[in-house]
Amino acid sequence: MSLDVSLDVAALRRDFPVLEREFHGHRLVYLDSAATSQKPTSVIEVMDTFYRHTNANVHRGVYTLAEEATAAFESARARMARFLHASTPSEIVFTKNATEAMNLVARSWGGAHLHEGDVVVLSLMEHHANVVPWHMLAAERGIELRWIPLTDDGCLDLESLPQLLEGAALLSVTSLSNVLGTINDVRHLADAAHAADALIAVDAAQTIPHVEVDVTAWDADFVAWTGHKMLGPTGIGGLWARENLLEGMPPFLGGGEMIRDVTVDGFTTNDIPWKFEAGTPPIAEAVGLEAAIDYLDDVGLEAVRRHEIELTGYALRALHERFDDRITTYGPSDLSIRGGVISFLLDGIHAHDVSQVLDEDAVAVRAGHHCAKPLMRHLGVPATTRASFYLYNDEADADALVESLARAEKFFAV
Amino acid sequence: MSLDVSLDVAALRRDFPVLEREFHGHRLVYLDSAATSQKPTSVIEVMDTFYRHTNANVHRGVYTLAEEATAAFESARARMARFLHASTPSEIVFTKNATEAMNLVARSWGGAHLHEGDVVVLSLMEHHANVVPWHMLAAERGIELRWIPLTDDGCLDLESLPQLLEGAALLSVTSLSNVLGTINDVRHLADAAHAADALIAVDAAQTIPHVEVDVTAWDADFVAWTGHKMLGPTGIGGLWARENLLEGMPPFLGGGEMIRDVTVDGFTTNDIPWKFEAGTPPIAEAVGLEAAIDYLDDVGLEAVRRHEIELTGYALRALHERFDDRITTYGPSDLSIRGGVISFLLDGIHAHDVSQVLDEDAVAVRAGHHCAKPLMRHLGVPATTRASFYLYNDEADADALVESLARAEKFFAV
Amino acid sequence: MPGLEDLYREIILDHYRAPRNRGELPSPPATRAEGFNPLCGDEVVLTLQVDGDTVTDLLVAGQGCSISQASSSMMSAAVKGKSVAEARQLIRAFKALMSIHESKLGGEGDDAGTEADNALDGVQLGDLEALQGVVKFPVRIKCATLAWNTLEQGLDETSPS
Amino acid sequence: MPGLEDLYREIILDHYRAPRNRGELPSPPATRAEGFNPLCGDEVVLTLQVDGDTVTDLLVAGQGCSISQASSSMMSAAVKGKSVAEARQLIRAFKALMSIHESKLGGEGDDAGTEADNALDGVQLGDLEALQGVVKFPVRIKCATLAWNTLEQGLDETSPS
Ligand SMILES: Cc1ncc(COP(=O)(O)O)c(C=O)c1O
Ligand SMILES: Cc1ncc(COP(=O)(O)O)c(C=O)c1O
Repeated sequence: MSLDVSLDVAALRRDFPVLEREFHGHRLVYLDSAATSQKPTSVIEVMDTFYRHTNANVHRGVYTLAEEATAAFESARARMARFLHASTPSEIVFTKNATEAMNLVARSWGGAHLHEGDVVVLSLMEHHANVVPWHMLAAERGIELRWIPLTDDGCLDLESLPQLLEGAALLSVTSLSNVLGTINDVRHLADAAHAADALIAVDAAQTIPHVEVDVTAWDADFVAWTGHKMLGPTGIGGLWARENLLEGMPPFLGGGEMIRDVTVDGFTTNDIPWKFEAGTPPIAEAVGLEAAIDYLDDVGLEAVRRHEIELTGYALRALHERFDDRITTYGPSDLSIRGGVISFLLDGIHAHDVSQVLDEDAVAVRAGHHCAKPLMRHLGVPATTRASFYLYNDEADADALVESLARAEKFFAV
Repeated sequence: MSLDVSLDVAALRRDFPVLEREFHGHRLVYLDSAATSQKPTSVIEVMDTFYRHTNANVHRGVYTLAEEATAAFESARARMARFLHASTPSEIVFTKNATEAMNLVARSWGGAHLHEGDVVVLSLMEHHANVVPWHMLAAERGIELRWIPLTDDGCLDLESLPQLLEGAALLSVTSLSNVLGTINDVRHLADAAHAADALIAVDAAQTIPHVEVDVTAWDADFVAWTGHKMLGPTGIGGLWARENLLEGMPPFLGGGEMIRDVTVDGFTTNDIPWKFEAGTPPIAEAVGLEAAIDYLDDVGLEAVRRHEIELTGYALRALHERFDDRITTYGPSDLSIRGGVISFLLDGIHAHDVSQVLDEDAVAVRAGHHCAKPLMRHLGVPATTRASFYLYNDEADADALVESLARAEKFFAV
Repeated sequence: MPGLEDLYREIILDHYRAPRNRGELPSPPATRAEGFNPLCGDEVVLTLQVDGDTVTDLLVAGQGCSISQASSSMMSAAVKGKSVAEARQLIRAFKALMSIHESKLGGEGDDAGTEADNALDGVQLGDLEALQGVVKFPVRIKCATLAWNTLEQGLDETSPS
Repeated sequence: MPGLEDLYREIILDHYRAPRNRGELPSPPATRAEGFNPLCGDEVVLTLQVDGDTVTDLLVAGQGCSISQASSSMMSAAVKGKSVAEARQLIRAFKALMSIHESKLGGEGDDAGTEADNALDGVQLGDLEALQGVVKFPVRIKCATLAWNTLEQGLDETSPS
């Protein structure tokens, strides 16, 4: 069986060395890219070369090596700005991951602007990274959290949105659910938020690796992402925010790099974006991130998106055909608003056990609550199994998933 | 001229590819390890291999690849714990750098325990990483900061310490000044703090790469460090703290990994150390850090320390011989309490200009305030030039420094 | 390479499919203890009745994978009717069985092995030994120990040691 | 490869060794503006007197490297006695001269070059052109622009544009 895909997956796969691995006599079928993506050779090599050739601390030395390192680091910032269609590199703050970026929004912007009784609107499909920082602020400040409910199809139920937004200061939502795959219409949400005089923060950790994002077209106020899910290294993520917002926000972490002056009595802050980057930043990681963006741009996010739609559709059909009413899959059936994520339950077998059997066939899927416990409670399940696709997956991978699931069903059959 | 050193520096240098570089026709003389160290091939390669072979997210997957990645990550934690003589790996919290670690102490421990009028004692030789977080807490909470003064020799002036500690909740000091090179007697400071019922936090960013540290022998309560200064990668650092302290501290950043349960109404926290590690941690970086520790252990920190004492002494003598009263160097003259850091001023030439001339000879030194502006104010200078040594430096490097400085003096001579 | 049969012994699957002592005692008077595995969402809810020195009754609720649920069920069968001291000894012995691998993961070397042997010394684990295969699957160890940690919490509440 | 002579032209060293308009005017009535380079610790303190439309007096204090101090000195000589509008034009022109490289660093392509040419158009920079060599040393650009950013602050305070 073959799909009419425009990605040459076989060729792309050769760029990802880990995919050559075998476990228990089977080739690795990596279906956990929503947890972290694999890395192409170009990303790995550029960091290797950085450490061998260019390594120095940034923004600190007059010497040529430090100047090269600084240029490489700031070039990554400019590259990320262009990738997101930001208006200036100053709008890109590097953090260690998306989670830190959301904490930055909650602590710095939220800390300055939110007071007792102020309202932040979240949704029931949020990742803990966009839940816990707000719980922490709620505990400290007494802000109120409101939750956008979900439809049966796993979409945001927008009927109540105007009421939820009434008097709200911020709407903070994911643009692509890491459990349901649901793609939210950020522009629509931004318009609704702005109409209610609220700002909008977007957790785009799952979107930016897979779908072209234009923060200006989104009309968003804050956008968080993470490098390791977009072919880049661990240890780097970031926040895009509108320049005037960043300008007005108090610092987040304190230390070197983020200051203008320090005395025994106090300190003043540096310009954006450095104001929010305390201490030595993830330098080699930024260099790796730039290579990851180059790779994604070369392949083309449009082709990636098309490929994932086709592959997800293929896999969903195959799963339902094979397991009929013995499988429950979650999320929208409309593939045009769904990313390459399939969470499911196989009747009578716990997600952990499913995943354990799959591992014997070298099929790597994730089992658990996917850092989205409010959603799991809403779905009424303790855990699901999740298969997630990326540009290096193909129908053979989906087929391997189905075959291995059949084996799991057989193994646990009463 | 040759020193009786026990390190085979020529052999070690071959492990550091960047040292093969040339600038403007001269071999790189890297004298900025206090800003960041260079990386040995073993560290670079182990991360390269991790990405090619073992990459997966940690603590999240049942499958073998994820299990391998988790084992590699947690192995690094255990390795770091042994390196610091910590009693358990649970006492090691990974952060993105030393700065985040100090912010963790200030925000989490300080946030829970310090209230208006409470006292934190710092010293005038602190790096901004151990100043600004406390200023931020002071602005928020009205805590009082007290400053240990310095002797003319650039040591802590401990005469007033008992008074400064009176009623203090915390003493937070560096164990090795990144400007003066001064090595502080942590055990003595810890005893003084504990005698006053205060805790002690140690900024050991400059110590751990160069001097064997035993947190138990120090009797410290918190110790912060950073990976990139100890032959490891950027993007990782950490905090060691006593288990019972960590247990009692509220979380720092919120998100995945650090929770036990999350509902729409609130959350509970995970066990230590994960309670303090929100989001995807620096996984490949931890693997690199373990290789860095292995490298340091193989070379032997005792030999490194001896080498740095000899080389620092050699360089100080050479500088004073050559430039006589036209050079001012800072810090203790007693080499046994001094790390491999030499900050200096050449009469009538600004540090920036010195460093610019040195760059033409490929001598890489740092010029500026070294993220220690309260100290610079105390010294009454806007900036110094700083040369810092590590295990890959030798007398030839010190000689190159002296020769290049002579050229700078000539260039700027009236 | 350990196979699935090492993990999913027949007796484990049997406890999973037909869990013993399922339900919740009214609490109070019973003591209630809840255990979570934060990484996978498994949960175990124990309600236990301690009279004098004896665990007179104990029911298990919650949800999770076959290992966590089978381990709960086997634990309940092993502990019910035992003295608190015996229950604690079982906890120690079971954790020792599991920690052999856990401590290796922590890079602590082989000392833990000996310790484990000591803790196991003389304790009859019976059916519980079927769970030994779990140590070959490090990720699943927490599934197996969840019920036991929760029991320990419960005992600490009713009869602090 | 640019050499030291590109950076340290004779006229720059001259201004560094013998800075013009050194000191501080009493403020008030003069306006005081302070500029810091957070990365290297250079500081420039300007006190300036604007009467009507004219920068009638301007003194420079502070400390820093030869480039920041020479640039301050040259700036003071160029601006003193000029109208506020002319001073602002000089600021724009000087920053344009410096931004050619800065914007390239930011990866913005070559557009900035044209913009810079426009801003420079018709403005006589005179001695200041000696600072052009700084653009070959990206790290030092902030040293050169510090005085000018500080002047801009000062003018914004006395005569908001
Ligand atoms: C004494 C000291 N503390 C803290 C730091 C901060 O380290 P990092 O920038 O990696 O957070 C440094 C290094 O710049 C330092 O020298
Ligand atoms: C939707 C979403 N948001 C945030 C995150 C957090 O990313 P990180 O762990 O890199 O901070 C994730 C990934 O786990 C995610 O899927």
